[in-house]
Amino acid sequence: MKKINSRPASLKEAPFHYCPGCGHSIVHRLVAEVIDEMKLREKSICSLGVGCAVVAYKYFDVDTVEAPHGRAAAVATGIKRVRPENIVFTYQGDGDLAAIGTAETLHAANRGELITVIFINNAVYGMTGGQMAPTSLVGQKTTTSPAGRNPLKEGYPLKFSEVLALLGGSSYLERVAVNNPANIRKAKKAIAKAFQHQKKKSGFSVVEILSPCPTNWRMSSVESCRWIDEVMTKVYPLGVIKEKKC
Amino acid sequence: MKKINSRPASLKEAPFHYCPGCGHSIVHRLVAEVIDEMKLREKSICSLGVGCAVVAYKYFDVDTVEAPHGRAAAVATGIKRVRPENIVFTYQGDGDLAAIGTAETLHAANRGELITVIFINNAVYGMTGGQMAPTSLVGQKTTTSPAGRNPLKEGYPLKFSEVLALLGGSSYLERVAVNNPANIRKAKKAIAKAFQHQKKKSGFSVVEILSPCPTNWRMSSVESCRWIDEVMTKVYPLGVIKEKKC
Amino acid sequence: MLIKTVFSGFGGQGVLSMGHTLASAAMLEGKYVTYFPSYGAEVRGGTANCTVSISDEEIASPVASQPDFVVSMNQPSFLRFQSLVQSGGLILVNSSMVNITSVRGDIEVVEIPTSELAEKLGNLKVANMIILGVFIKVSNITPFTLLLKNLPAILGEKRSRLLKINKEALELGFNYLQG
Amino acid sequence: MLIKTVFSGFGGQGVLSMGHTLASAAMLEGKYVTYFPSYGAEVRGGTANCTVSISDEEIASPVASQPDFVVSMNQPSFLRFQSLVQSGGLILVNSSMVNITSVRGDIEVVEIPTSELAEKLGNLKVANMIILGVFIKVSNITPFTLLLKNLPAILGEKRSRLLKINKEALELGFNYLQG
Amino acid sequence: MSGTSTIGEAAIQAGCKYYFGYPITPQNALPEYMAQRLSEVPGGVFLQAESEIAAINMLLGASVAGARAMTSSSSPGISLKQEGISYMAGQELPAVIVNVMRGGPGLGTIYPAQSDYFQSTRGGGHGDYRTVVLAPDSVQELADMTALAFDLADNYRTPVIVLADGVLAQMMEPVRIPSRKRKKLPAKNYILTGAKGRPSRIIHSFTMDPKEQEDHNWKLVRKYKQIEQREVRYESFLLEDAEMVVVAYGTAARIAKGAIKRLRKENLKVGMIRPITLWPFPTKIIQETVKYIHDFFVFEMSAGQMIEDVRLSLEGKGRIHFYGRPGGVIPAPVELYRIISRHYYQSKRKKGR
Amino acid sequence: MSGTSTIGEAAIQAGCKYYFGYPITPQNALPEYMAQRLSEVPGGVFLQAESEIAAINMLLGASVAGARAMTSSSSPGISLKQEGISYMAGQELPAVIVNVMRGGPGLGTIYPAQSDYFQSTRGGGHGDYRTVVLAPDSVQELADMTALAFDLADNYRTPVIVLADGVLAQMMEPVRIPSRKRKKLPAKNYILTGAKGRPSRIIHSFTMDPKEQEDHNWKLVRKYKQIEQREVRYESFLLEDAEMVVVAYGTAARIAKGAIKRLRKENLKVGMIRPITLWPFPTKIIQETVKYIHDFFVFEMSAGQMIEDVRLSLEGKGRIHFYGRPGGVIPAPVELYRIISRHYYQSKRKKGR
Amino acid sequence: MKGTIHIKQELCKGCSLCMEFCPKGSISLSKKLNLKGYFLAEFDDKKGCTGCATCALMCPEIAIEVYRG
Amino acid sequence: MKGTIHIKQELCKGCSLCMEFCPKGSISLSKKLNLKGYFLAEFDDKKGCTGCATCALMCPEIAIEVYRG
Ligand SMILES: Cc1ncc(C[n+]2csc(CCOP(=O)(O)OP(=O)(O)O)c2C)c(N)n1
Ligand SMILES: Cc1ncc(C[n+]2csc(CCOP(=O)(O)OP(=O)(O)O)c2C)c(N)n1
Ligand code: SF4
Ligand code: SF4
Ligand code: SF4
Ligand code: SF4
Ligand code: SF4
Ligand code: SF4
Ligand SMILES: [Mg+2]
Ligand SMILES: [Mg+2]
Repeated sequence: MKKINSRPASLKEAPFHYCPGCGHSIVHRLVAEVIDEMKLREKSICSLGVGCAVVAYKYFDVDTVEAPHGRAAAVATGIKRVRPENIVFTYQGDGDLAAIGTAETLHAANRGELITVIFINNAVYGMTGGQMAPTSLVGQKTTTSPAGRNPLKEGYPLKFSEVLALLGGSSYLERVAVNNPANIRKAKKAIAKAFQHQKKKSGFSVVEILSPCPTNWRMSSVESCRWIDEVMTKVYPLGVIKEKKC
Repeated sequence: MKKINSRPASLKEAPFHYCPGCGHSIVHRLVAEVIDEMKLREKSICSLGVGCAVVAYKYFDVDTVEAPHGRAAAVATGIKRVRPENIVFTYQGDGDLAAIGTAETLHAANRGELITVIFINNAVYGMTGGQMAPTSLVGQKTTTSPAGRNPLKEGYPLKFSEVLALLGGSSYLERVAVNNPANIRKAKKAIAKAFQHQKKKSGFSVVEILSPCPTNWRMSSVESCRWIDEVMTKVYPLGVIKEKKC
Repeated sequence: MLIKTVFSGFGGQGVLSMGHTLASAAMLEGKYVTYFPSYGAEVRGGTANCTVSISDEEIASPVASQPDFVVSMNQPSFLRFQSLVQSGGLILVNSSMVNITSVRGDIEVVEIPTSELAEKLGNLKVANMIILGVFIKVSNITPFTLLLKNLPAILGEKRSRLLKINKEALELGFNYLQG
Repeated sequence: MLIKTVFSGFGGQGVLSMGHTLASAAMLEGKYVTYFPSYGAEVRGGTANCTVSISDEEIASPVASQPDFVVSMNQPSFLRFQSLVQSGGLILVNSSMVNITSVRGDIEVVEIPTSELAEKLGNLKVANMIILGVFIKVSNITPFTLLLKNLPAILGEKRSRLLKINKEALELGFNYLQG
Repeated sequence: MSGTSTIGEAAIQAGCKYYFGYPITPQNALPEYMAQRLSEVPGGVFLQAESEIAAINMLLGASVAGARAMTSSSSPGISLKQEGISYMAGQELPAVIVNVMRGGPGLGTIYPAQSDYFQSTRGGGHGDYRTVVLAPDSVQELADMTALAFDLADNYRTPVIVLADGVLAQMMEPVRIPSRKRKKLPAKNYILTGAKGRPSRIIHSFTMDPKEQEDHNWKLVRKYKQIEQREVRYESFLLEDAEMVVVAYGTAARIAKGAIKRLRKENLKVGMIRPITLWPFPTKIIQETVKYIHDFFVFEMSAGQMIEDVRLSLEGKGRIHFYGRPGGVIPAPVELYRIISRHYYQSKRKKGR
Repeated sequence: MSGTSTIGEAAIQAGCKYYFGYPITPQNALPEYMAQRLSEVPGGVFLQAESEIAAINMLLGASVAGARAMTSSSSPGISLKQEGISYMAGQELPAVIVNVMRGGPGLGTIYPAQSDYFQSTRGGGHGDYRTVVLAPDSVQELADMTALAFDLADNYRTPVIVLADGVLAQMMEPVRIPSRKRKKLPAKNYILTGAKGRPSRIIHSFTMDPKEQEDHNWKLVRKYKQIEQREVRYESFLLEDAEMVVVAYGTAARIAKGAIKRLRKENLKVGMIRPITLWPFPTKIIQETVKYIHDFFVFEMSAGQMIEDVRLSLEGKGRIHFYGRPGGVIPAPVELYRIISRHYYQSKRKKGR
Repeated sequence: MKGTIHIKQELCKGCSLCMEFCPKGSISLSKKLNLKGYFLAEFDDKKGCTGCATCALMCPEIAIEVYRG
Repeated sequence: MKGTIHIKQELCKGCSLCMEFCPKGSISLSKKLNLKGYFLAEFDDKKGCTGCATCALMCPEIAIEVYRG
């Protein structure tokens, strides 16, 4: 019998440190597969946000810099402006990108920086232990919203991709999820498309990925996947949010 | 004959330091008139942004604090959370609020902070001498876009009110202008409505005001008013952008 | 006398609550006590541990570079801490999950088949309390009765329905080595 | 010899370019020169001024607390600087816009009806160059020919069509007091 | 109680009803505590800000409105607050800022360190200003210093920094939370409440006239001098017969104390000065001590920052030994004991010669 | 050429093709110059960032990509850059940061001041790090120091701060822009270019293991020691026969020089030490000078910050006189002349006694 | 309706907005400079001012007092 | 189509996603712990594995090798 799958070449050998069932691990593989398939390994530069994936440089076998929390898009801007021939992407969590990094992300999008943002939306601050994120759902209990997110005090879940889609410089935005096989396949396609938009110099591209965080959701991995379907996608509908011709 | 107009009580006697034909002066008067008419002088607290109006505390006869550049919404949040019974408003330029203050403004809106933002959009950094603002128009020449704003490098004019309108916490957003008598009357009504939304605890309210900056537009006052009609409103259409029932 | 104990294992094995339970009891006794958890929240997937220091005088450092006692719930933590424990010290190991190898001659090792015992009680989650019971017995570090008395306070109202099983587990452990 | 001159007036009266024109000529002459504009860009509506220091040796401060010469294009600046100018110093005033009052006895005041002169040339904007011409004559601070020679460089290509009128203005001023 | 909960509870007991912060290890348990507890306090507000910058400015706003309020963070987050702190110092606004230091520079480690000493004591922000810096060394002192911080902040209208680290924040120790015994504090006649029955008030930061700014700065300097005269706090330990003095603060001082106890057992005469206020620094006691003790041993969990204040205090007198562990390593008392004893014997030998 | 244009042109001549900044008075003419000039340089990029934080991080990105790049700002904006600077120091990334200081704290004034000395030299950010700080005193030196800043940054892989103020930035003086005479600099074998034909590279900031972080920090310390040994720069002026030494930098030093010339005319024997590198501070020359001159007169356009480094250098020797003008006031040479001569005579009298 | 206006000279900055929008053309720019250096707006009461106050509405400086009756 | 899989024990974290989505129910959670303390996924080749690789697609840890043929 023939082995029909293998670890992507753009991933180093190190086992992931993420919790069991964590979406980061799945997304890492997808990003690496796309880089492999598009032959971008030797061209890619990753600007890494701070979050559970802060040491993703242990996994991605591409040139990588760790940006200060929230500033990955600004760092990527600096890189891309110096090296327009490279493929530059950020890898950021929802807290990183939609809270502290709001301005950097929004303005990079508005300027149409030719970078790709891999946006892990797990509705929570994973790394710091499960605090409320701007993306947390109404009623979601977190360590800093122990009674559940109250929209009147803490606001509504921020649909940041929809915000970015409004901007002139953004070219491609799609929301995907990694909670079942079909969605995982779509997620991979979306990542490929985003890189394509960058290659074609069409504008800023974002793949928002609804990603399970069983640990901080206090659910099993399987429950987490179901929660994405049943609850999260109701607030964050999957699909293409914006796509310029390119 | 009877005198039919007078200086609003909520303005101190000091003559404005603004350039001839500057929209800030007009807006100051409108805000003060609304405060007078709604009897809010003894309840209002102003959180002042940094821009040409940085010394607006010399004019407004209400309690005023000078916030760090861009952070007026965060400062206002702190005030309002401590004193929910007061009327808290910010007075900010487009650079203050839509560039350095992007995150603070957007998240205050998303949280539905019960504050009112008076947003002076003059498509330029006035105070620092006419640099490009996020709101500058395509092709607009500024001291930092000497060849005119190039959307491919510097992005498209940021329609920040439209961005804020997307957020769950914003209650009332209207774009007005102070370039002719009819528009000035509408502007005043919009300011009153915004305060009304705050009083009714309906959510975050914004009045975006297209405001002439003859100095940095390198136009006469009259030309500036015309430019707002003929060019600026084409990019920033006037009218209510969002209005929750309240 | 200053005694430092490290409780260690995987996250999820309840090592922090073992330490917390002990520390609280010792505080009741009026001792100087510090409790210091490892905090790896920014780094996923590590092993968890905590250090309880109990003394008759002020405690300098809440950290133990050379603990007197170690309670080790899994293999990696056993490997790590068996080399740190003081000469003459003691390691309590969860033999259900630890293959004891390369042990130093100058320390004592006590093996407890914690998981099996916990299964007897019908609740794998109280393995930590069982081994804590054993530890109290072996170390004689704080009065067992005090620890039991303090249990309701530790569990709080929310988890008061777990009081019985935890008590049982502690007692099972405390009496284990007698049998 | 260190000579400090302040040019002052409203923003828009061209006081900064007066100073700049003088400073550039003096640099050509090989002198130590500093030019220091007031920068009130963050504060609207003030008066503008700049200081030109010309010396045979290194210049300590580009700022003048007690200028030797003042060229004053409007009333507020006249009031401000007439009290600062050094004893024995000189003030050139734009008498079209300044009501000379409360003048000290120990300084010289020269009045130039700049606006009227500029009207003669048909361009109110060159009032500054007229008074600069007078100033060069009166102060003898730098060779007039050098200043004229340098004018094209100062104006640059963009404003080269203004060369003629500026030259005329300078000359009108330079020769004014002779008449 | 854990260090973080202790800070939180002490703040609440001191009348703090408003917390603004942004998560960062190793102090997350503090905002988490406040999220829970402030929901139980009438009128209490816990607000997770979108960033440290937003948090410090919300704090500024709350202070302007007259409230006792606090924020907390750890090193990188504190860097982001520097502009806001400079504003509050300039605007003379009281505020309490807790820094649970971790190893740096950059993202660094999450482990305890003391390398933000310069930033805290010299003003990491711009302009001529100082902040009071309190450095507790136990959970009990976390409680006491937090309470004190609010009083000092209000009394002098100035931001106060409580400087802790990952050890103090995470550890549990028995503690008694001080109940609110308000010192008589000046009335807050500057705060913004709406100009009812009085002229409108201004809390400004910009000044048009440099002379006015200068006067303001000298006024600040006079205030700082007053604080330097009145508010110095330190602990001295076994100084009487000492032949060597350890200078250390916070967690490092705890560890040093353990080392000194061991040293004493072997009759090595070592004492300690533990600055509790890092600014104002306890210069005088050091100057007095050097009159009869020659050797100073500075121990910091950094590459050496407080040592500068010790040198400034000593003015060339005495001899300084230094031991630093930067980056998050927590040395054991026994390690320090060995190092100190080595230096101790070296000094003896030198003196012997 | 104006100070700001000079910095810009010198940067471009030094091979800087990337500028990232955010407007703030009194340095706006610099970004404005770069906006124009970099559009003429092939591949040049001028980018007005949305904030100072974005700007410093774009700079970080450009540095990571191997480019010579710069940012500039003024005091409040520099405070906001502290986290980024700490990152770059930790990640050992070269960068040039220009601070045109204005009066503070807070928004303060737009007028020239020197009150960011502590922030620049002690690391306003968190963690154990230093930045090289260059303090020019003329437009010519603005050019020279800007060029030098790029070389030092690349040579030591460290952020370098050029510390100017509103006087230097706004004034015009004759200047010769140094053309690019590249010192032999180490190859940039760490930069990110895409992992083509080599293993992938990592520029990280986070370390899991405190021991690893500690090693890194000590490595930084060794680098800083090397810089301290090699890169001290200062100007000494009329020291030979002096009886009093003024210590001042930047604009303050210019003014002091004017004052000293006057004093000399009246036979008051005053000289000057002008630190050009504020960090590393020229400690040695001060230590040598105090061997034969007793009186040191420190003059700063602040309430007194560099004076600490002078005190650290003097180690209790000599006597320090201080004159400070914080908040944006530019004193005249004659004012300083009067103050210095008063102190001079007082000292003489004391010595006489 | 008949009206008149009074322009406060020390406040006027000569921006011309009042004259631009006055329906009666009652205001024009004079050649007179005020102390701040601005050419002043000048009212001509022979142009049939109605006291509509449009000028005051437009005036940034609150320099115009309108009388009606 | 017939298939089989190999689960790398040292990588598996027992998250159960493979078994949840395996159309054939070929994988289940064993009682065996690995060194990291996780219960391991266990393959049962009698359940008719088709080599569809769904399990590998889901596995976060890249712990599953799929063979087909
Ligand atoms: C300036 C700064 N503030 C705060 C932190 C602490 N911090 C680290 S990761 C993180 C948020 C992580 O959440 P997210 O971006 O959603 O990533 P996730 O862990 O959920 O994948 C925070 C607040 C930091 N490192 N730096
Ligand atoms: C942290 C900080 N960065 C920059 C500045 C300088 N600054 C003052 S006002 C301003 C922008 C003004 O533009 P805008 O907000 O549009 O107001 P306007 O003057 O146009 O009314 C800037 C950049 C500052 N004061 N603080
Ligand atoms: S905390 Fe959540 S996001 Fe972080 S590794 Fe664990 S599961 Fe993944
Ligand atoms: S610069 Fe523009 S915005 Fe500022 S006062 Fe002048 S006209 Fe108004
Ligand atoms: S009141 Fe009306 S008619 Fe009269 S001057 Fe003013 S705008 Fe003209
Ligand atoms: S609108 Fe006002 S300021 Fe403008 S010209 Fe008329 S009166 Fe003067
Ligand atoms: S390959 Fe398909 S059938 Fe086989 S075990 Fe995996 S999911 Fe099940
Ligand atoms: S999906 Fe992978 S990690 Fe999860 S149980 Fe299956 S084999 Fe193990
Ligand atoms: Mg997240
Ligand atoms: Mg603006």
